[in-house]
Amino acid sequence: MIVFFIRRLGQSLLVLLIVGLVAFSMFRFVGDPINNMLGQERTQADVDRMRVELGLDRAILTQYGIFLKKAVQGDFGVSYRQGRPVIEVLAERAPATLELALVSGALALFFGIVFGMYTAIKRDSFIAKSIMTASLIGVSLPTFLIGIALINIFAVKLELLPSFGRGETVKIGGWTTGFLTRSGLIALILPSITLGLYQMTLIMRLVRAEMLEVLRQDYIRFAWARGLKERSINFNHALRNTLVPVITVTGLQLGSIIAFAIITETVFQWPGMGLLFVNAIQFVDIPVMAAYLMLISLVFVTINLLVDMLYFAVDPRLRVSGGKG
Amino acid sequence: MISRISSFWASDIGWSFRGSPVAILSAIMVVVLLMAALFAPWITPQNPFDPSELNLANGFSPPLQENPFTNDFFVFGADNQGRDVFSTILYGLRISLMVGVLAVAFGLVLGVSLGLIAGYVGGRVDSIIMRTADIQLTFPAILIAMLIFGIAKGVAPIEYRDQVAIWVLIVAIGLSDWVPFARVVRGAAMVQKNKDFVLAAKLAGQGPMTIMFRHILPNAMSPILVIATISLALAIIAEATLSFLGVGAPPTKPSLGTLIRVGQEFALSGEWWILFFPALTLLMLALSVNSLGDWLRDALNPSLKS
Amino acid sequence: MKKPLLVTAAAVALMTSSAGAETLRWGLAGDALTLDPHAQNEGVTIMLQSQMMEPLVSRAPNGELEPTLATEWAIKKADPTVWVFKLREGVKFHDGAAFDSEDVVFSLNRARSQASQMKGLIASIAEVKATGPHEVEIKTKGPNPILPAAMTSIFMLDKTWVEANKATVPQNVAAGEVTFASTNVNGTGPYKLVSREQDNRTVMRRNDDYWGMKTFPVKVTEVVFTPIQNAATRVSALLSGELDFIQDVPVQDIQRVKSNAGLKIETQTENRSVFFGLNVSDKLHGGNINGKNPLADVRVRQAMSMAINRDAIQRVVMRGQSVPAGVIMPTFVRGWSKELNTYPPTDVAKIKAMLADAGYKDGFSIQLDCPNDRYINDEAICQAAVSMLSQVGIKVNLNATSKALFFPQIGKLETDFFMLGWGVPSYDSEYIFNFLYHTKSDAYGSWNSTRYSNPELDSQIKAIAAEVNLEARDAMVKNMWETVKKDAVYIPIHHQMLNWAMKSKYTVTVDPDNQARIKYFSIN
Amino acid sequence: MPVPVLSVRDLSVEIPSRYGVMRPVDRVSFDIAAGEILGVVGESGAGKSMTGNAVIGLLARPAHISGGEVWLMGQRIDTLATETKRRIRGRRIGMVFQDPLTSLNPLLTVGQQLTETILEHLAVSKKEARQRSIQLLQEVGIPAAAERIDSYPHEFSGGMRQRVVIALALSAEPSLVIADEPTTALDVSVQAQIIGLLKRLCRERGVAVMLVTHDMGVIAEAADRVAVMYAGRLAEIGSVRDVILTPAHHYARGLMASTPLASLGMRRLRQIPGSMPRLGRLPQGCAFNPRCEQATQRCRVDPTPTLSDDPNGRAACWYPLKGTI
Amino acid sequence: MRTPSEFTVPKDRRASDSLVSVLGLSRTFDVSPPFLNRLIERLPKRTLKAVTDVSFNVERGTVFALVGESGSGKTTIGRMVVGLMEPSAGNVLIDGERSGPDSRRGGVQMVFQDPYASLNPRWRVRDIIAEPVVAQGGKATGIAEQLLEKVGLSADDAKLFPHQFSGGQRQRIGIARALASNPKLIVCDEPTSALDVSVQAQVLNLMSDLKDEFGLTYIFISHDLTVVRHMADRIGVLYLGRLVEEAPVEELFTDAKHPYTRMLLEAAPRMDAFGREASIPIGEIPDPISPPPGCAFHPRCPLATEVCRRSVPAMQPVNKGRVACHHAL
Repeated sequence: MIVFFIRRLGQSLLVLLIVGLVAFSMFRFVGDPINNMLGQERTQADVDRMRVELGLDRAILTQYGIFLKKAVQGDFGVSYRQGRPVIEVLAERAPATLELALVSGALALFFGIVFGMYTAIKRDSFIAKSIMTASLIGVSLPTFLIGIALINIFAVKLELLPSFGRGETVKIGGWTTGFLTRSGLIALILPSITLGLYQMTLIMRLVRAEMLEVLRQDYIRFAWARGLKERSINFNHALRNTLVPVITVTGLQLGSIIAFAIITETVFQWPGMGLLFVNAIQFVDIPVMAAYLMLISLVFVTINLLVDMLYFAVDPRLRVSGGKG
Repeated sequence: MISRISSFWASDIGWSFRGSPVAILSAIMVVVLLMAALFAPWITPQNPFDPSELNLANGFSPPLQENPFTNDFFVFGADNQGRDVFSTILYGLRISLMVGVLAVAFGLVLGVSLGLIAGYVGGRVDSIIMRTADIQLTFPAILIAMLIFGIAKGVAPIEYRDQVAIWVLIVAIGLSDWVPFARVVRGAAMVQKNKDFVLAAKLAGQGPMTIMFRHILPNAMSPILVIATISLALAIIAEATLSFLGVGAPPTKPSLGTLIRVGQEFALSGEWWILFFPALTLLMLALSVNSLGDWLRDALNPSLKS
Repeated sequence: MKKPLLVTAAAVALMTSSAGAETLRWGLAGDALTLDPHAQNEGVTIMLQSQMMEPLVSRAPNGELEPTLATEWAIKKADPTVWVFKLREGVKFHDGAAFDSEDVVFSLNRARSQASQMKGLIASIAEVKATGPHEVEIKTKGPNPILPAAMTSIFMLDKTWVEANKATVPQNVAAGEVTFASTNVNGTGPYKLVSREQDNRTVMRRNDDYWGMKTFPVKVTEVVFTPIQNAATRVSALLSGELDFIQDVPVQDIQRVKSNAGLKIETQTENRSVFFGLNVSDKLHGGNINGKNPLADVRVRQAMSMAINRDAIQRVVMRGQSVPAGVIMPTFVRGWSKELNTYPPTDVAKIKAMLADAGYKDGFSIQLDCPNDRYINDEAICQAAVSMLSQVGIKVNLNATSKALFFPQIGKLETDFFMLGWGVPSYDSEYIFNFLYHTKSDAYGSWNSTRYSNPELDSQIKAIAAEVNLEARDAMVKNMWETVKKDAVYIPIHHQMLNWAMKSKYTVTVDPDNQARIKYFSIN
Repeated sequence: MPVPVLSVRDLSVEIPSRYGVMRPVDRVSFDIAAGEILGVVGESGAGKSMTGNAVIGLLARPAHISGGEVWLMGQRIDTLATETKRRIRGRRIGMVFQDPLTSLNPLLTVGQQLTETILEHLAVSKKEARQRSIQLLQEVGIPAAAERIDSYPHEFSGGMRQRVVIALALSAEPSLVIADEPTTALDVSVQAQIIGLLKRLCRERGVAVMLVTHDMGVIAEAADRVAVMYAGRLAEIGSVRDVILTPAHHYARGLMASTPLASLGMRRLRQIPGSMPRLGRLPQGCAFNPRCEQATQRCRVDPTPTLSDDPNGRAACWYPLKGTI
Repeated sequence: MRTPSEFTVPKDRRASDSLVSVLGLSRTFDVSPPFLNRLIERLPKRTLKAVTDVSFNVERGTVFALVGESGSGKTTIGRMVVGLMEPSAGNVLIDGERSGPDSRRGGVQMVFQDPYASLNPRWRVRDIIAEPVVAQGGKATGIAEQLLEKVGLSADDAKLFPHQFSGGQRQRIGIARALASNPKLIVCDEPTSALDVSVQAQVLNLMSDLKDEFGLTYIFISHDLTVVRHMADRIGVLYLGRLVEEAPVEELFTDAKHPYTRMLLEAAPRMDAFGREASIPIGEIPDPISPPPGCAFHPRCPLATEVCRRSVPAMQPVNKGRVACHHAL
C-alpha cells in the first residue's frame, strides 16, 4: 500500500513535470503577450524592452527552469493580465469552478448510476430504452449549444433562472461559496446541468455496460439461487462489483469536468478557472496558463491517486497482493 | 460484395439489425448523410467554399423566400455571407465527417498499435505505454486540442494555416482519442495472447507481427468497432466544441461545428435558420452514429445474446 | 415585467443602504485590467477607472473638452511651450483628503515615469511645476497645441495616499510587481469602490461628496459592473432583466433589444475607423508574384479599394450599424471632411480594366490577415472582402486569428494585407499620421505595417506636431490627407457605430470613445 | 411410499429464438426422495443444467417453463408468484454451481455472504446467524472456521471455496440441493473430497440431491439413481447399478461403452458415431435415431418415445435393451 | 540444491530408439513483488518452481503420458518440449537435437486442450490448418482438404469458420493442423478434457489411428487417469513440478510404487464403484511458491517419516520403472 502510494507519487510528479514542459513549450505559439500589455501608443523600443523584462527572449528550457524553480517555492509569478500573483488569482477562481464541478459531478454520478442501473436491470423496458435514446441527445450536441439553449429557455423566455454568474456568494475564510445563498444555489442549476449532462450520459452508459456484464456473472446467479432479495442482489452484489471498473473511468470523467468547465464557464460567465484560462489565452497570460495547466494536471493526478486508493478500499483482492504494478 | 451483404443479413448481427428499428433508421440516416456529403458538389446549387460564387447581398435571406435584392432563392435560407445554408451544410458535413473519420482513424491506428504492443509484449513496454496513456488522460482533450492548434498555427507557414487547420484538428482530436482504443486492445491482447491459438501460431513459427496483427487484432475488432463508432460521434462533437473556442475549421471553409458557432450568434436575432439547420444536421448525424454504436455494442456482446 | 426571483433577491441584497437607491447593473465584454491609473492604457480599464478617478480635463460625450479637476487652462502668453492649468478648489478625495497642485505634479510625474503605460500620451511634457496650491504649469519640449486633449485619460491620485501605500511607481507587471494602487482606489470621482473581483464583479457606490453633484446628473447610486464575455449571454442577461445596461450589443441583436418594451438602444458613430492595410514595398512577405509585388502598384491598390462594396458590407454585415468610409479617419477628428470621406462605387468592369492595365489581367493571389475578436464583425467583414475581391479575379486566402496572434504578426511585418481599426483619442489627424503613415522607426510609425515611406510626409508630420497656428496647421493636414489618399496605402471600410442598450428609463448620450461614464446617466 | 422431496412431471422449457422455438428441456419427469442422490448425466447441451435451473426457478429470459409441473414436498412450485418462489430458493432448495471461483462475490467476505443468506431466510439474530455460519463452515470441513469466516473468497483454495459454496447452499437447511457439475472444475483428489462431503451431508441431513454431471464415474460413486438425458429428453432413468451395468437405452449404452474404463484393454474405444444434434435441428422421431445402430423406420417417423413406451418404464426407446454390455 | 540427477534407464532400453530425451529439466518463474515493494516492505525475491529436475525418455512410436493435478508442471514441461518455453536448466533433446525456438520448424507439434480457444475464430479452417506450413514459407495448396478428410471431416469444410463446428470436430481440426507440418512428435495437452464422453472416444480413437498411420510419437498430458490408461505406453506422474514415478502403463496401474500415485488411483471416480466409500485423500496441493521441505508430498502422505521432511527422495529404478520415494511401496 505504502509502496504503491510512493510509486504513484513518483509517477505523478513526473507527469506534472512533463505536462509543465509541454505546456510551456506550447505557450509561445499561442501568441505574444506584449501587444496586450502595452497600449496603442507603444513604440518598438518599448516592445523590445518589455520582452527582455519578461524573459521572453530566453530559451524555452531556461524559461521553464526559472518557472519551476519559482514554482517549487510556491511562486507562480504575476499574471500579465491582472497584475496580481497567479496563486491569488487562481485561489479566487478555484471555489467557483470546484463548486460547479462538484455539483455537476454529483449530479452526473447520481443520475448516471441510477439510470445506468435501471437501464441495465430493465434492459428491454420501454422506459429504459427511452432513457437510452434521450441520453444520446446529451452527447449529440455540443455543450455550448445546450448551454445557450438552456439560457434562452429558462432565462430569456421563462425568466426563471439567471443567465450568468454565480449569484450571491458568501466568503468563508479564503473560500467564496455559492452554496449558502438562495441565489447562489439557483445560479448553479443551469451551468451544472450543462456541464453534467455529458458526463452523466457517459457514466450512465458505462454503468449500464458494466452492470450487464456483472449481472451475468455466476455469483449473481448464485445470489439468486440463494433466494436473496432483488434489491439486495442489485445493490449489494451487482452494483458493488460494477463500481470497481466504473471508479476509474468515473474518476477521470470527474477530472475532465473541470476541463470541460471551460466551455460552460464561458457560456454562463461563471467566474471560475476555466473562464480565467480562456481570458488568459486571449491575453497570452503565460503565468496564468502555466499555473492553470499544472493545477489541472495536479487535480487529475490527485484524482487518479484517489481512484487507486479507492480500489484498495473496494476490492479486497488488491489488499493482499500488495497492489498492482 | 452482394454476397457479403447477404451473409451479413443472414448472420446473427443481421438478425439483431433487422429486429431494431432504431438501428435501421440510424443506418439509413448515416448513409443518407454520407452520400449527401460525398456527392455535395453535384447536389448543391452553390459551392460555398468558392468565395467568387457568393454574393453578400444574399446575406440573411430567409428560407423559401426570394431575396429582394438579388431575386435568389434558398431552401434553407442564406447565412450572413450570402451562402446557401443547404449547400454549406453539405460541404460542412464533408469537413466534419472528414475530421471525424480521420481523427478516429488516427486515434485508432495509434491506439490499436500501442495497445497491441503493450498487451502482447507486456512488462516494461506495457508500463511505459500505459503510463503515457495516463499522462494523456491527465491532459484533457480540449486542452490538448487547443494547445496543438495553437502550436500549429504558430509553426505552420502563414500561407498554409488554412489547410493546416483541418489537419491539426484531426491530429488534435485523434491524439486525445487513442487511449480508449489502446486500453481495450491491450486488454484483448492480454486475454488473446494466452489463448491456445496464439501458442499454435508461435509453434507454427509465426513472428510477433503476424501474431499481433493477424491473430490477436481480428479478435479485438468488436470492441474496436464499438469504440470507433462512439468516438466518431464524439470527434464530430469535439470539432464543434473546439470551433466554439475559436480553434476550429476556418470560416471560409466551415465545418458543421463552425456553422453552428457562427449560427449561434444569430440565435436571438431572428435568423434562426443559420443555426437551426446545421444544428439539426449535426444532431441527426451524431444521434444516428451514436445509436448505431449503441446497437453495435449490444449486438456484438455475446453475453447479451439469448 | 417578470423578474427572476433570485435576481431580484441579489439586487436587493446589494442595495444596502438608502431608500430610493438606484442600482445600475452594467454588463460589458471585458473587464479593467487594473485599477492603477497609469499602469495600462486600455479602453475598458480607463473607463472603469474614470468612474472613480478624474483627469484635469475630460472629453464630454459631445466631443468637447470639459473642465474637470482643472477649471481653466491656457498657453502661457510669455512662453508657447508652457500650459497653465487652474485647479478646481474644494475637491476632496474619497478618503477626505483635499486635492491640490501637489497631487497634480505627483500624478503627472508618476504618469510620465518609466513604468507608466500612459507616458506615450504625454511624452511631450518636459516639466510639471506647482505654481500655487491650485495652479500648475506644464512645460512641453516644444510648443504643443493639443496637450489638454492628450491628458483626458491621465487620472489624478492623492500623493499622500499613494506614498503611504508605497505605490509611488506605477505597477510594472513585467517585473512581477503588485501594488496597492492596482486593487484600491482613492480618487476624486463620482463613485467609490465598494468591492471588486476581477472578471467577475465590481461594485461602486455614489460619492455623495462629489464636487460635481450639481453639475452632472449623478443619479445612479450604485453601479454593479459585470464583465460577460459571451455576447449571446450578455444580451440574454439584458433581455431577462438581469442587467440594466450593456455596451457593445452585437449588431444582429439590436432589433431584438429594441422590440423589448422596457429596453432601448442609443446609437453613435464611434471614434474608430476600420480599414485594410496593404504592403506597398517591393517585396511581398508571402513571396513575390512574377518577381513583383502587385500591391506596390497604386493602380492595383485603387482597384482593390474599388472592389470593396462598402454599402453591401454596411447593409448586410453591419446591418446598417456603420458609416462607410473613404478615409481612415473617424468623423470627429480634426481634419475630417466630406470630400475626403468619399469612396469610389464598385464597378467590376472598371476594376478589371485597372488590374489589366497594371498587368494583372488574370488577377493574383494574396493572403488577408484578420483578427476575429477585435472589431465588430471583423471576421465577417474580411470574409465578405474575400468574396468581393475574388469576383474581380483576386484570389484571397483568409487567415483570421485571435488578436493575440494577429497583432504580433502585424508588428513583425509578417503580413501583406491586413485589417486594422484605429481610434483617435486626441481627436486630431496628427495621431493617425504619426502612428500609421510615418515611416516605421523607433519612435514613429509604430503601427505602420504597410512599409509606406514618404520622407516628405514624414517631415510634414513632425511639422504639424509643433505648429500652433491652427489655420496653417489645418491646411497642412488637408494637404497631407490628399497625398495619402491618392497613394491608397490603406483601404478604408467604415467607421464603426456604437450601440448602447439600456432600460428605457435611462437617458444618456453615447460617447464616441465608447467610454460610458455613469455620472452622465439621468433617470426618468 | 412417502411423498418425494422433488417431483418433476413432464417439465418442458422453451426458448423462442430466430430459428424458431427451441426446447432445451422436453417433457422430463423424475422424483427424488429425501436422502437420495439422483444423478443427472448427459453430454453438454443435453439439457441437464437447464432442468436444474427450471426446478429452482432460475431460467434466464427468454427461456421459460412451457409445460409440466414441479412439486416440492407436495407443493407445486413452478406456478408460484415471483416473491414466493424467491423465498423457496435458498430456503428449501439450495444450489451449487460448477465453478467455485466465480460463484462467490469477490467483494464480500465468506461470512457476509453466509449470514446474508441465513438472515434472509431464517428468523435469527445477526449474532446467531454468524454462529451458524461458523458451524456450517466447520461442518463442510473448513479448518479454523471461526477465523476463516472473515476471509474473502480469493483467500481460499479451489476446494475450500467449493466447500464454502456448499455451506452457502445448505445455510438455510433446504430439503433439496441441486448440484450443477460441482466437481468438474476441481482436481481429482479434491473432487473425491467434495463427493465424499456431498454424500455425507446427504446422509446426515436427509437432503435430497440432484447431482448434475457429465462424469459417469462421479455418478457411479455418488448417486443412488441416475437419469440420462439426451437432446433435452430423458433417455433413461433407473438405479445407478442398472443403468451403468445394463443400460436399456441405446444412447445410454453407447455412453457407458465409450468411457475408456469400459473399454479397458481394448485397442480402440467404443464410440457413438456423430454428435448430439443442435437444439432446433432435432430429427423427427427419437432424437437419437441418426446415431443409433438399431434405428428403424419407426424411430425416424413415430413421435418421440417416452419412458412409458418401455414396458419397464426405464428407457424412452421403442426397442429397449436387455442384458449387459 | 542437488545437481540434476544422473538420468539412468535400464540398460536394455538404452539401445532402444528414443525420440525425446528430457534431461534434468527445470523451470522457475519469477513471481517476486516489484522492486520497490521488496525494498520498502523487505519482501524477499520469490520464485515459483514450476518444474524441477525432470528427466525421461520417449521412445519413437510410443505414447508417453504425463499425469498430475493442477500445479504439477505438466503443461510447462509440454511447452518446453515443443520449444515454446526456454528451460531454466536442463535440456530437451529431440532426435538428438536441442529443442528451442528453432526446433519449431515443424518437427514438433501440439494439440491443445480447449478446442474453442485453440482455433482462431476469425480464420477459415483452411488457413488454420495450413498455418504451420505457410509460416515456414511452404506451399499449402490442398493440404487442408487432404488433412480434413484424414481426420474424418469433409474437404468442403475448409472454407468454413471454426464456430460452425462442434467441439469434437474442432478438435479434429486442431489435430489436422498438428499434422500439417509432418511432425515426428505431437505433444497433446489434455486433448479431450473439454469434450463429452462419446466425442472423447471418437477423438482418442482418431489419435490412435493417426499415430499408427503416420508413425507418430505422442507426449500425452492429462489429469484423467482412465484416458491415460487407455492411450499411454509409459506414464510419468508429476507432483508439484517433480516427477515422482515413471513406469509402463500396466505396471503403474497394477503396482504403483509411490503413495501419491496410489492416492490418485484411489481417488479417481470409477464406474464400477457403486456407493464406494473411497478413502478420501487428505489435504490439498500446497502452494507451489513455498512447497514443503523434503518430499513435497509428505504432509499428505500416510507413510511420511522424519526423513521425508528433511530430504528430497532421489529417483530409483524399480522393475521397469522408476520412483522417487523414501518409502516406495
